[in-house]
Amino acid sequence: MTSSLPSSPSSTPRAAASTSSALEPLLSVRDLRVVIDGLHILHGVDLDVAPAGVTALLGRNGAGKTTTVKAVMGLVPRTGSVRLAGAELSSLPTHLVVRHGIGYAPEDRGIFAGLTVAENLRLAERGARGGEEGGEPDYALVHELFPELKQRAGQLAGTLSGGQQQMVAIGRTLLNRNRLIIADEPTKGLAPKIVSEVAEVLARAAEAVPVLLVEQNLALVRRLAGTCAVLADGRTAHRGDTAELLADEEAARRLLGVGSRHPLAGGPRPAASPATPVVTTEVKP
Amino acid sequence: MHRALRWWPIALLITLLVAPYSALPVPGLLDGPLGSPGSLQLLALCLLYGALATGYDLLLGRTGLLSFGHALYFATGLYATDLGMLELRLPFAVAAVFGVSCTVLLALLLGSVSLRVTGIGFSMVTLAFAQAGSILVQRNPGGVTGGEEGRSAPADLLPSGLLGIENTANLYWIAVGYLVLTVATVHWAVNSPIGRVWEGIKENERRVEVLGLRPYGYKVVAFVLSGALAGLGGVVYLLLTGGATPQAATSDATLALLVMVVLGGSGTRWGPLLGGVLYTWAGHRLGDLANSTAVADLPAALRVPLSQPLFLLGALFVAVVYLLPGGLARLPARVRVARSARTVRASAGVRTARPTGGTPA
Amino acid sequence: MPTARTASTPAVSPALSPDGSSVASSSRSSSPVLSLDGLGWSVRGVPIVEDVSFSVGEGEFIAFIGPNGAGKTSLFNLISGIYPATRGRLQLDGADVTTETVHARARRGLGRTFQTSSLWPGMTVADHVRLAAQAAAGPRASYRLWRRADRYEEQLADTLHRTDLTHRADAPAGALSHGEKRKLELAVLLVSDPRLILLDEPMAGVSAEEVPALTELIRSVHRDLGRTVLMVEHHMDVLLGLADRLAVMHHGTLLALDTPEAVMADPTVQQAYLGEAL
Amino acid sequence: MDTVVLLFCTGLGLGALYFLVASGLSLIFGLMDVLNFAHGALLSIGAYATWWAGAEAGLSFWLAVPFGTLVGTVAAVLLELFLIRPLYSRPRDQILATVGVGLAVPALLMGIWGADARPFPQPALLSGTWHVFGATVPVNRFVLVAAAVLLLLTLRLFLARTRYGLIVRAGVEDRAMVTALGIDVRRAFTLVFAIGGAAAALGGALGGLYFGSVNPGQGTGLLIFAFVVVVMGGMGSVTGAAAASVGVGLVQQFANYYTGAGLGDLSVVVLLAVLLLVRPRGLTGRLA
Repeated sequence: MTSSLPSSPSSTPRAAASTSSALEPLLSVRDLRVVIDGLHILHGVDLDVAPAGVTALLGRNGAGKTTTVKAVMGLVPRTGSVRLAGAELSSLPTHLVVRHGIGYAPEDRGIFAGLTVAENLRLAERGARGGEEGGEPDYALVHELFPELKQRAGQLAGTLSGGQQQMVAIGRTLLNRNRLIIADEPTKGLAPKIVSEVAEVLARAAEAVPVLLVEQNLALVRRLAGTCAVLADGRTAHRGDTAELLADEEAARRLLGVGSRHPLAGGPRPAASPATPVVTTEVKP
Repeated sequence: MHRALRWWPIALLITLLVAPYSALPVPGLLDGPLGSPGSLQLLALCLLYGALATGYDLLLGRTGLLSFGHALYFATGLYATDLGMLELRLPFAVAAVFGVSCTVLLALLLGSVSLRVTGIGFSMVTLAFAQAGSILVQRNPGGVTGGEEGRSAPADLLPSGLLGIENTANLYWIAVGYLVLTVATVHWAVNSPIGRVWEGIKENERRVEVLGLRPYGYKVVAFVLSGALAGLGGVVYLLLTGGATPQAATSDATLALLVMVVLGGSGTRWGPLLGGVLYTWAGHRLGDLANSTAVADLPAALRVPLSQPLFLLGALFVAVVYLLPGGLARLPARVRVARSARTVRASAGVRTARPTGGTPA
Repeated sequence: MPTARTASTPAVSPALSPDGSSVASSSRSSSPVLSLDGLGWSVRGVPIVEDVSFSVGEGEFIAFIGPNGAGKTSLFNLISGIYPATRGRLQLDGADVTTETVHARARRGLGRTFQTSSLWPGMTVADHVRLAAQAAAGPRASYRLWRRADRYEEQLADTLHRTDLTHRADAPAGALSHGEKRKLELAVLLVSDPRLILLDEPMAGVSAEEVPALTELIRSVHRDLGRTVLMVEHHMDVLLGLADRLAVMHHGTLLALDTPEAVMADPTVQQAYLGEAL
Repeated sequence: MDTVVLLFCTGLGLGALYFLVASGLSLIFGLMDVLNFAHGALLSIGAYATWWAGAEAGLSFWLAVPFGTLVGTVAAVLLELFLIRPLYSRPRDQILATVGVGLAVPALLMGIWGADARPFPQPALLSGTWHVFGATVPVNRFVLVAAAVLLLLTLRLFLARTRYGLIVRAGVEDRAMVTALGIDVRRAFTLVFAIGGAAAALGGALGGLYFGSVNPGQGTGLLIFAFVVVVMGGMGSVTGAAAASVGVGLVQQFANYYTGAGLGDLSVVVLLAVLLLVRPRGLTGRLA
């Protein structure tokens, strides 16, 4: 690795997360609620993002993962508390939330199709004037991780492949000196080979900047994420260590809707439980 | 109490019908007593515009179609009836049928064309068609429309019972009749099977298609029905004002209808009627105010805006858009929601203070 | 769901062999209800769905799985006509419908639900069912201006009962919970009574305790009414009790289409679906 | 031949006027989804401010035009800040509010200066005619065309080369994502309103030259053709609006001359209807 990222004291992101979990969480979300057009989407989400490594946000389709991330960003009206390193963000408009140091790669990648790759990146530059909040744009890092973006600088982003567009989306979050990167299903719709490339980049990014990762690909989650939170019906249904959760076949099936080991394997039906017990196992060393 | 409330439309209708027999003075609201010709004329215009707004809302509030060209169909009914009498020497009743038929045909033709595009494109095409109609009327082709002057209705072809100041009550009753017809038609239509399809189209057009219904045809029916009601309104307007003027065809006339509907509450049963009546009444009373000596003596900074009814109405409209989203008709519901929200918040303070595992919704 | 119709079906048993139902359906199938021949859809030259071909027999139940973004919903949109196919052909009951509109295909008996939809958010649950019943009675039944629209009351009561929505009949759809919305989608579908049904993630957002009842409802539509069903679902337990065949979508292509056992044994599927290429 | 040249130049002048109004409308719609019914009012404000400065306050024409443009720009900024911005979460009400302003402003102008048309000051330099291919063409046609070409070039440079131009182009595609990159997109809204207001007010000032007079209804009358131009050009596309402006202006002039008064306006409407039926998304395929 010849990265310009500062090397992390621990060898893997997971280890980083577990050693640092004693520290204050970087992002702390409490009782986050979202009502859109009178419809309650989130009923109270609690979420902590570890100050290092990857924290995963899991849950079935429709559980409210993307809405949670959008609520943190201020892209949907929300109530509750969102604190980033002590600063309360829940009443701020989106652009000020971002200027607190959050890089956001949305679910549909949020690429401007009619702009070139270079313009897409240039748009993400922050603090170019004062130089304070986002620092100098780190094109060296982005181009090192994604050499293709340099070659295709003049190409319209709409003509890129899905994987290349995802590179632009992640590249934008790495351009500024962010405190946190939020990636919403970065592997959605990508070919397996590209998925592993994206995973590699996320792992490297997480060495420098903590990452909140929304993901359906459990293999990816297992590999990257130290801690996780699971949403169900717009609430936090579980918080804890990722490896522990995925090792527990029954819990994974109940919370995520698929067997964690073999998504395709049927296995026995879960006993019809009248109500899903809400598990909140805080990981405390 | 509730039972009594359900009968208020009937009570209102009876009040409206007997109004000409009343000499009740309504100071501030009307100049003369209720039954005087001047008051009846203004009331009739108010009811006419209330009905027109109700018919327009069939498109806007019931089918979700924002047409900027509704005045065209009003003007077609107005001019075609007038010209039917003037140029073709048709008796009034026949001319009225001719006028409404022309409106229906035009609405059918232009509706089928403009409904080929959706969204803002539809609004623009209707606006363009109406503008073409407006220009046509003003350019006075062959001296038929009378250009800026318009054409007066021929007195010799109108029934004698509708002529002269002493017969204002008859005109007023015609306006009441037109209002009842419009409200009843719209009410029946929106509660009929096709009304349900319209509501579906308004809420989610694609989902209607997935059921196997082609939205286009249902929208054309709404467009033509709404246009026909406007054309009939044009006939009533011709009787009330005794002539056709090009102002009826301008885009401002459509925008006025839009303002009325939004003012009262789009998509509600009584909102557009309320908005139409209020707008028309306010327009006339503000006009009177503008010409009054009280205003003429004011300093220019106050006199100039007060002398322009349209300025005041525009400003009022902006205020309503700001402060009363949903219009006047939704005001009681908003008050109710605000009041219950306050009580809920008071009791919910206990609930939210105690974090529970929560029950799934 | 304690309704007359579902009560008559055999109790759900995890032991129910998917293989058995597969045999049952293949004996039923004669001419294909739906057949795709090289169907594809590209946006600005970027292929979203590529070269998908398969046929569905009468009364068959095919479940579609695959990672998010694999093109499952896009394929359903192509079949129902919401997206125009940019290549290939599509047949319903032997008739070429590749260029037909959404409503024309629906009139041929194709019905579907949507993954995220509140149908007509301002309309009540009861009016949803009435509108669907009206549409099912043909376009003419809807071109009526003067008749009162409160018909179809028997159908309404029955459908609401079957979908367990009776107590929500007067609620606007926008105020329903996720699970109730899914049930309402199914209610609208039941009333339309299509021959071919596309279900797009009917269990998404449904709470765990509601899943068995919804599964049972879908099963009764398929079994008792003999409807042909295509379903996208991530919920493996649901699929394996219902599906005759599993279709695996990946990267816009149809990776495999076979009995659940065969599909699960397929190494390419394993690799693609599990993302084990990491 | 000389008639054709005259009609061509006059049509271009009219098209230029349409473009001055439509460019702002198109940008505002593209970025903010606001169909600005008050845009005609901005034109009228510009026209009256120019007329007032020239005829009443005694400024020279060359100072009156910048003054009128400035007043229109300020009006547009105030409109955005105090009417549009508070209704940010209610897009339909934004349009309705502009309808209200579009009704109120001409009425106010009428209240202050009367309903009759006021003769517009014509500087000697621009009141003459030029001879082009044997035709005698009023100079103001060329002034309008020059202003429109200048505006088009400026807008294209602004959109292509500046950071705010980049933000506007990105915002037309996806506003929410622009804010998610840490950019206060509302500043771009105000800027676009200012640009649109300036262009419309300049159109009002130069329109006074073209028509020779100002009246309170002028803006609203032009607005409808500007709408037609915006829809034809594909909503949100400045270049599309330019092409459509030229087309509409020329068709109108030629049809008016050769087929009788009034038919030019009708032919524009028919042109729009046909175009939308053949290509429901406008010339550049960008109907929201």
